Amino acid sequence: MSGVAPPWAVLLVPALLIVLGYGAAAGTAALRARAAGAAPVSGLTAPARESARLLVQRRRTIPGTDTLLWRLGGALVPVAAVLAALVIPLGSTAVSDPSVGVVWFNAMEVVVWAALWMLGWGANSVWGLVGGYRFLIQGLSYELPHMFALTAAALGAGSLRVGDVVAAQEQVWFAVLMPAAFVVYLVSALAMAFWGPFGTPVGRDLAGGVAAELSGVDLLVLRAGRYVFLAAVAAMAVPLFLGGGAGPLLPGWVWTLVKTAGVLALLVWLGHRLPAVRMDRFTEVGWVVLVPVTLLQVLAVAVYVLVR
Amino acid sequence: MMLETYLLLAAALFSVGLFGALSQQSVVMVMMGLELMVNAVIVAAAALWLYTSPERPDGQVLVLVAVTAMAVEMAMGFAVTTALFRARDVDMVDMAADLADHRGSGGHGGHGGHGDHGGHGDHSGHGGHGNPEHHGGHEDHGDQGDPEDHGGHRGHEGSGNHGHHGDGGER
Amino acid sequence: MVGTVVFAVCAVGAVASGVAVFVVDSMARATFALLASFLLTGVAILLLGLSYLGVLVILMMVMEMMVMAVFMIMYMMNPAGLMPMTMVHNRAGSLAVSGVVFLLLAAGIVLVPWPEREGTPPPDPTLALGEAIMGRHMLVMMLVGLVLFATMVAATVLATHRGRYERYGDDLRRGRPDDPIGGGLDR
Amino acid sequence: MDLTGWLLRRAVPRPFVVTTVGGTGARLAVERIVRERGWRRALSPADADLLVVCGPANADADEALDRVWAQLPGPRARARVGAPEQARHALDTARADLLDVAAQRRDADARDRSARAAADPDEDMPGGLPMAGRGEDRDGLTLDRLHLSLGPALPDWPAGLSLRTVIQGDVVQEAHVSLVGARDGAASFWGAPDGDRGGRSTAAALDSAQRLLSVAGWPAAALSARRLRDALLEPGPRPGTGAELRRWRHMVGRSRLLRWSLRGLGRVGDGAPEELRGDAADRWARWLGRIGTASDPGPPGAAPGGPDVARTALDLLPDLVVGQELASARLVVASLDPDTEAVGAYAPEPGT
Repeated sequence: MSGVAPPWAVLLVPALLIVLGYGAAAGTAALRARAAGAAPVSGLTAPARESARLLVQRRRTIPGTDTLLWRLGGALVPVAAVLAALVIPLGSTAVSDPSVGVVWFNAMEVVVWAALWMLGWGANSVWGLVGGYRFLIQGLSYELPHMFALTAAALGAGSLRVGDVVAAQEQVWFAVLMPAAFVVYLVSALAMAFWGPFGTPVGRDLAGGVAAELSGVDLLVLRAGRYVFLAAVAAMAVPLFLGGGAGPLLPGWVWTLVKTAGVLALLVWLGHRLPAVRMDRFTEVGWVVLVPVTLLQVLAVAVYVLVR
Repeated sequence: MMLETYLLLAAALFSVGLFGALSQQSVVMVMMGLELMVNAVIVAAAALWLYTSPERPDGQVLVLVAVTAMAVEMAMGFAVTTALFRARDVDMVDMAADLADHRGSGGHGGHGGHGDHGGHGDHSGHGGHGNPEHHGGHEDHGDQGDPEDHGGHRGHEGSGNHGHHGDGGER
Repeated sequence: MVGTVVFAVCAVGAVASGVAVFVVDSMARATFALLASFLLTGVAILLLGLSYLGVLVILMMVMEMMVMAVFMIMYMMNPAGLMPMTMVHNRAGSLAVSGVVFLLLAAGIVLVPWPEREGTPPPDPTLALGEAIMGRHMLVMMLVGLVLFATMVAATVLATHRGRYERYGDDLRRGRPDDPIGGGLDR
Repeated sequence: MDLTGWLLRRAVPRPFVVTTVGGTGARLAVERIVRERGWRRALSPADADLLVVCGPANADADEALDRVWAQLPGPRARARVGAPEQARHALDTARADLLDVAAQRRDADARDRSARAAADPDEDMPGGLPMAGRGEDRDGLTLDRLHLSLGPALPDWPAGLSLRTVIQGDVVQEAHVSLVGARDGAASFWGAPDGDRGGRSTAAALDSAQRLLSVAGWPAAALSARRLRDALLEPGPRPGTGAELRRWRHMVGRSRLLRWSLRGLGRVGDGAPEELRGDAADRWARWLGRIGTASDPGPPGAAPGGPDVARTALDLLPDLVVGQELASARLVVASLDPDTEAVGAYAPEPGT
């Protein structure tokens, strides 16, 4: 089922992620333009024009910054996204399909914790520091349910290899088989990309949070990195829960892209329709509701695997 | 030959960790030293497993146990630090030595531990320019710094430095 | 050979960043130096073919170090290292002890005649590990689970100064807990 | 060709909009133009390239604004909009300044030179910053305390309000309220006589609602609220606005997530004026009610609270935010939304 792509495909991954991320940014801008009473079409060029502005803007030097950690933190976000995406198969081939692909994805996605905290700390500003703390508590709230959701998918396939997870969904998609895990995955996807309702680490009430002191290219890298990361977590939902490249008529890689775009559109729409979730309230929900729900989901999947 | 190299790496990590655990005064830094030592155990166990008896899974199980030990060590370490800090305002191993009952307990608690050492540097920074200048605050609000703040020199952490902030963009 | 080069870089980098932990002034940088050391040893473990354990080390250490960073900031004086200072005691003695330990270990490593490898590595070490802890070594898994659970409870008890009597009143009759900041479920 | 100029011309400017006391009318005009041109308001000075000051000048506010100005990274331009009519021209001029590449280069060089000249290492205060002290906190850990001044130049914040806080982590431990640049005898924009079919009262509620929605992290709904507010303030007939208003109200009123976020925040007792009673969710529901009654062409809604309500809100504010996290504190302020223009010169009661 799964194969390994030629080496040049390593370059294809960031390119695809950037295209998908640009699409998400443009979609967000289009929804915004509609809410403002303008033509949604104007949203299509908005991310490019915003990038132009940030490219011209000067970087800032602030007294007392930890420049090393500050700059490193910003760069880590897109890097983590690309590394995480290496195990996602496009159709039936992935750049790499290690035997522990699911764990690899999880490990790379956690790197964003470090990235955001470095950004918030390095800028030497209260807003940034509070934003960094917020993302840590957000991480501690979503991470366990997220891990159990991944576990459920891996358990259903009996393997941590992403290719095997796709292969196990030939009969029925895991989104149907384990709906709770799928929903929790989508929630944690929003949370780990600190996007939409989980965007408080860079929230308006903190004057931009970890991004409060960023300008110019640094800000561009963070903003673009966030969309790229959102695209990567949306893409991972496809092999885990939506049958990978399986589908009629079209070739597998087209189906993967179509499904990814669909998940991404759903996430963008959710970000448009929901207010921010306050972390001091969500933490309790994460631990008291989501963890038991995902545990029960894992139990149900285990029973299903046994009786199948 | 690879086995020896891996074991040398483990020995080096272990020694560095040992140095940290022995020489550092802060509880948290001591824990960092301990973690490095456990890390060395992980490397050694993994290498020994692969190069001596890869058919038996014991090496891997040992690594798993070491990883668990690391997690447990950290969780308990921070819990103890928090409890100590709350009860005694102490975060240095020397100051907690009176737990062993051969030193008087006076003199160590209180704010001394922190005050002696030049304060929590960065925080100040955070307070310092996070905002006042940022979103336009008042320069003078430091003067209401509370009397509990030890050492007057940190009385007004939040105020200073409006002028510097942001005036130096670079190309 | 690529593997050897990668290992050499990782090994030197891991030790160097391990040293950096105790050299840099800034607590934030010390934490991230430690993280770098763990990540590089994680890669070294990956090179051994132990993919699950290697990735597990990377995953766990990132999370653990981020938690550690928070405690560093909370409890350390001068966390950003803006004011040069030292917080060590008995530096020379520690250096001597650890140096001697390293020499002893190194001598042992070089001199001990290590046994020849018996057998070949399993095709999937992750599977071997899983079968071991769910089969012959299940006792280990159960103990690990129990210890982790006990740790969670004990650490929480040690770290908090509020119990259920503070939250629900002396007779535990309060419907909603009296917390400084309530959770999202009012319980 | 000149790449910088080419990029600049394609870039959409991002204004950092600051309102001084007495500048509500100007702010509404600026926000309207910003929205119609598809610009977005900046979250922080670092993100902005235009500093737009709405309202009359006063010495206290100008000092704060100069500091904000120093934080714009550049290219940068500055605009002051004293009255609503000036908004369009002021923004056009500022945009033209922004596109003047030669002038921007001169500005950048001058700043670099003065930054180099000002650099003086200080042994006692790294980076020129004083150190943090410590204080009691609610968890008994005696952690570092930071001084953070919220306002007056903060997005989605009442004009001229300055909330000086002491925080530990992100928990507010102390708070003091003052008004920057407020003076007696200034007229409140929203308190002005309502000649046009209750539109102004609804618009006032919508303005408060959009601010709360922005702070609560729902930018899309806030943007729609601003659009509807602008439509209601237009003098002529406004076809279709009523239906849209009902749709908007239905959407935000249904959001359980928002009510869940607001519940229990900033609880005000029954002794206070009716507009302020209850928690943030109650106040939010009251605004929605006011918008709801006015969206039908019926009798004009009740006028928004006068000077007494705003003054009471300012008096209550410190007690309501102490012990809360920053996010909650900002929601509390937004849910009270004191009309600072109505208050006049304000000095907190002695002893608080």
